[in-house]
Amino acid sequence: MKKKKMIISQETMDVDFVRKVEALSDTSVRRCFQCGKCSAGCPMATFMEHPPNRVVRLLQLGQWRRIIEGRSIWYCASCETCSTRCPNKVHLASIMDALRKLSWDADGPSKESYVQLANKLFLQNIRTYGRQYEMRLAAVFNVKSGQFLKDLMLGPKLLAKGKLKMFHSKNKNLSEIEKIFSRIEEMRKNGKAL
Amino acid sequence: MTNDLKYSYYPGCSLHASAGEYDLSTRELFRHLGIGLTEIPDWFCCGATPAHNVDELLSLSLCAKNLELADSIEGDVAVACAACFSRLKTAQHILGENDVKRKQVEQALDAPLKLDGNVKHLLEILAKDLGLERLAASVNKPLTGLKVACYYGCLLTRPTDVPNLDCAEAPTIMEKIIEAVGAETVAWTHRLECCGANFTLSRPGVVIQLTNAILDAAKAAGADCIMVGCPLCHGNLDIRQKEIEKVYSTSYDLPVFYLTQLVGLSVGLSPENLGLGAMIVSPFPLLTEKKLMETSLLDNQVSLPGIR
Amino acid sequence: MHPEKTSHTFEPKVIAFVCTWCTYAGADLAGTSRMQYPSNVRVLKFPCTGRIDPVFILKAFQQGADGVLVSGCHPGDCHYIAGNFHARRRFAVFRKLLEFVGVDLNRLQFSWVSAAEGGKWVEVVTDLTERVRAMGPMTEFKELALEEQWSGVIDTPELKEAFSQI
Amino acid sequence: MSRIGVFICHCGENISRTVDVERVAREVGLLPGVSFSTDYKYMCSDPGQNLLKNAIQEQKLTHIVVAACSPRMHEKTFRKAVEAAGLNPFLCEMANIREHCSWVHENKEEATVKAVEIVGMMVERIKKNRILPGITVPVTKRSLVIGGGIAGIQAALDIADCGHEVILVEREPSIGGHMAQLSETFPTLDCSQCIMTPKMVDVANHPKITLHTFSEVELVEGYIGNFQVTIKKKARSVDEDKCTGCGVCMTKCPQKKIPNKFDQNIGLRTAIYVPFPQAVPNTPVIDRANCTWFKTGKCGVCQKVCGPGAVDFEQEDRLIVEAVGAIVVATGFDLYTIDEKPKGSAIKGYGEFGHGKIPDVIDGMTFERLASASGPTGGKILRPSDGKEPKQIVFIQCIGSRAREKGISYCSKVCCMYTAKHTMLYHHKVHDGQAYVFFMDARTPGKSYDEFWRRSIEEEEAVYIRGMVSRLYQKGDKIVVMGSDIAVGVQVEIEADMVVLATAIQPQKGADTLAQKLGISYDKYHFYSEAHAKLRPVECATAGIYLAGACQGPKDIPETVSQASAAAAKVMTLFSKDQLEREPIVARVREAGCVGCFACKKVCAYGAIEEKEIRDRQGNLIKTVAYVNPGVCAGCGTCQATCPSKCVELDGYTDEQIVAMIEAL
Repeated sequence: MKKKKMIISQETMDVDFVRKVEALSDTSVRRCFQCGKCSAGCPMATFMEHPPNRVVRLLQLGQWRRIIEGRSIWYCASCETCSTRCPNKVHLASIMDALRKLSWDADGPSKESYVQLANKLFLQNIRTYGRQYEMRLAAVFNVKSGQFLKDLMLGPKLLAKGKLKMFHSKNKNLSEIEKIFSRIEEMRKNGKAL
Repeated sequence: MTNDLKYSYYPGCSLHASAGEYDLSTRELFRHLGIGLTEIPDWFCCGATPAHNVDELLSLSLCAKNLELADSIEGDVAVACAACFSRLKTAQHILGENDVKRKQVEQALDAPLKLDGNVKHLLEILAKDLGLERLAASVNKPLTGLKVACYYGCLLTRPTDVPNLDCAEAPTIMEKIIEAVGAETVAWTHRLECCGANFTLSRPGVVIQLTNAILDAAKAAGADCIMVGCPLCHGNLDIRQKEIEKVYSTSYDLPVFYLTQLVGLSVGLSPENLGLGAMIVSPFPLLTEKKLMETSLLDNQVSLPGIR
Repeated sequence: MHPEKTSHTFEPKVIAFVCTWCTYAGADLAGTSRMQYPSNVRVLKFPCTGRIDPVFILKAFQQGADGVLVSGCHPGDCHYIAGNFHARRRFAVFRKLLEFVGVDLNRLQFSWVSAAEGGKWVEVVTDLTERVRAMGPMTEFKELALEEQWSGVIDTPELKEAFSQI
Repeated sequence: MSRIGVFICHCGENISRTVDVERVAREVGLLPGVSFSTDYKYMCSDPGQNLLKNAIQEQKLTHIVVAACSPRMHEKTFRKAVEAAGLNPFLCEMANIREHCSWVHENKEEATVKAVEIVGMMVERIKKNRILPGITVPVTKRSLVIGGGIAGIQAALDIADCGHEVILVEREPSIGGHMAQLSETFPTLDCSQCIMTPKMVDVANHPKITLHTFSEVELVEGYIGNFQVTIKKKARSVDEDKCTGCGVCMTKCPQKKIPNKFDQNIGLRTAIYVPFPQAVPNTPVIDRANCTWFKTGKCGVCQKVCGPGAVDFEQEDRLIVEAVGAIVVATGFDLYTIDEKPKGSAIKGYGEFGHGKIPDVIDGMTFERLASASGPTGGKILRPSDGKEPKQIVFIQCIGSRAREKGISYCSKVCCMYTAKHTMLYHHKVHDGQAYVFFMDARTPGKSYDEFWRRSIEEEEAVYIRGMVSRLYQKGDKIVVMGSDIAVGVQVEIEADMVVLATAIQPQKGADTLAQKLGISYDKYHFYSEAHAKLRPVECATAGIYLAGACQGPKDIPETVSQASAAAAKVMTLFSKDQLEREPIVARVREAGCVGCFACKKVCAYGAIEEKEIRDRQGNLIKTVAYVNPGVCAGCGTCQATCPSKCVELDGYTDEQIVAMIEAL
């Protein structure tokens, strides 16, 4: 793969974006001194094209496009190993959250549409049912991602063990959840929320 | 047995579906130990990893809403699922420290926040509130000879200062509990590694790879079974175990118990009441071999009773 | 540096309280470098900003100063280890008090000027002088000075009433 | 009535070009109290000074104001001249009309008016000036050195070689400190013991040095030139005067399996022991916690075999008091450990590395003992767990250092270099082995240091991996190292036989307690604070106390030795005079008004303020007031501005003087 040269100038270093990430994650990006401990312990590093330390490095240089064009942030498992072991108290897991949110908002050109799709469905389910509805989540995911046969062998076994519910336990307070969702949407529209 | 412990109970979505046996065994065990447990009425999903992954405000708001609902019930909040536990604790931590986020969540809920509730994982309740001594005293069928690999996963203890359950890197709370009820523990390497639960839907290939490493390490350490405190870990270790064995052409045959199931067995609860029949990797051959269950039960297909 | 010569109708009095190790030396450097600044400032030398009692600032205003500058070593550079930190804390509180009694805080400037910062000294002094010049004379405290010189005779109705109430 | 003389200097043309000096002299001469005023071309020249002296005599002047350059330039000159003419030097002040007036203004009218005002202010000020007698403090020309490592040894030898008595106090049974533990030293790889032990012997044999080992400083009283120090000599159970150091007691002692702290607990010793063969003094000590006699009352073998009868089970701790004039603090460092720390500690351990419970994960100092020819393995690199030679060895740098999360954010400075040295020592001793180093930055400033580091890579074939290690775990008899190489951007896994951690340098345990006894300040890590980071790096803010070595911050050996010699030079400067003279700009307390709130004591950075009891004739306590020790006060005046009852006054900068200047406006 050919790698683009990085042209660095005050214009190409998007400091505003970095500040947004810092505000969302409540942690300092500049503080990282690139020791690589996060990458050493990350269970998902082998799946990422930019290991965690490099994600922070690119962020320090304001090159966020390179990050969200890749799949690294969508392969983070949120296990918080990096944040726990970071010698410098950089909360990398929160930085990953912030990057995903900003990329999600921008409907960015991510290569990892499956993870995004799963997340989207998950949140939709909460909005509709108040709780998670595993069976529906899995079924809709398979349909939408076009993998009709994925995990098909697990289904009957789980049904037999009573682990998949055909019907969901109802939450009587659904209007409340809808209000929370719509208030947040409203706040975003007015620019009053991160 | 009587004691004055009382909790509000936040089961979380999984316990009402794929982890029904965790819910069942928790209720049964707590009833047996005389610990009060009142389910929070109309609780919502905490948002789990997907919510905080892409929309922190939503994640915080959902957790704050649940804490508000829990506030109406006497006692601390008992949480069974490690992911819910982590989310609720993190929300409390963030909202306590960051005024900007706190104000936004207040706006989203349109109500002042009630965050004072003490959120506790079942492990904490058994090991600290009830206490290991009282727990040991209630054992009547010690799990002698059972070698248990305690699996913490990632979310129970991390990051160090937030869940405040135990040391994030060298926790001992699970081992202490399971040793108190008579079982042996094995020292093994992967008790804190992530199983990749976040990707169980979207990237099962990743999950299989990570989970295989965990099962492999437990087997290598000579464990008979694995104990977990999280329905998501359980989902991967138990439900996907056969699939993993096929992919890697190996055989593990490691039953994966919830902590409440093993502790329940030791205090004399019946396999039916602990939902042992719902486990994909059957525990009955192991339990019979270790003389922890009568042979006659082996043929009897114990099925999981419905959720009440 | 040759600022344009303009004649002003109002020449403010500015008093600078400075520490001897940093700002006084910085002002000396401005001199040896032949930098130019308004002649309105009068410098009072102290061993350390820690020695500067807020009362001196009040006294200066009372005596007709229109602006007061307090300047010392940069935080962490104090010749006396921590004198400037004590000063900083003291003045943080004192500013509130001044504001409360109605002094426009624009008349009072705190700054850190090191022995190497002749240019900064010029800048700070020029800025303060011009700012105070624009604000006009400070009158509020001059009356206080008169009160302080009160003869002790109870000669106004207010005083009489106050006295009878004691 | 004061008779003030004012002298206006032209400074060639430097002042007179923009200031009408004659007009200034004329106008100032009209001020009340001024009885003489004149101007002169060069006041600082000899004729100028003579003009001043003669005017004092002829005009009977009592106070002098010289309006010239900055007092930072010539205040001393004119005060000397005034003193020569028989006046107290503090009755002379300078008005700065050059740097603060003639040089910074161009308009002659404005500059002249300003000059008149500046001189006027000084005239009002000097009316309030008081005679300040010089302060002299007697100096006891003996010094105390606390700590017998290389820093303390060097300082003690330097001071003693100048002919002054030195009392050297060491907490451990032998002097030598950490340097005696090292195998070889960077960047020359010479053997540490070979260069260290001769110095230790020099200390023991020096007629001017009194050595107190196994002793601790209990109490420090007094001030610069006049300290009284109480030293506790812990019971050694062996009479130092009788013992010949034959060592028979140690060979006969039945308790032979006690971990030796000097060997990082991997070597063993007896209950009666010297920590290492070249110990100074070579007098054993009985470790009472492990001695059979002290535990059970039976045994006493050492006493029976001791020819000179030196073993004394009855010995007790003794207190001795010494009078000294200066103190050198050289307490050195301690190494960070990765163990779990007690709850509430600001420093954390490394759970991800097993909290120190994996036996073949050792620290750098343990590696030194393994590599040392006089160490427990005789210089062979062997694993503590099974005694096998490790073929794959991993070094990890920055353990504890630069780790904000663990509570230490500083760089320990020596680890990069000693790790490079370790890879070389390993390569020399295990030819078929491979060393790997995980590091984030290599910090090798210093003469021949970077070349040394490069040699470890280029010639001694150490593999350096830029990246850190996330976790260590035992797998069989191997240690799995989960690291990363950030240059390549991949995870790295190494199955190592042994892992060596370059752990951080921390101050000695109890450094804070000692600092409180001495009245010196320390930072949040408990490293001692120097008086000025750049210009007074070996002096404490507390006068008469000096710092040497790693107690002030992480240091390598050459730096430590330089600082120790510098501290010794400072002590010798102090001892060069019988009396310590100092500028009398010090604070004084007006005891009548002092309410004893001690706000001044809290803000004093020098510990100059003491509590003084005032009693009536019957000895009843009337009140406790503040007292400023003039020997210690540095004259910053922070106490005065802090005093709520305005009862502290800084001589030379009294409220009266300042207010007089403000009122002159």
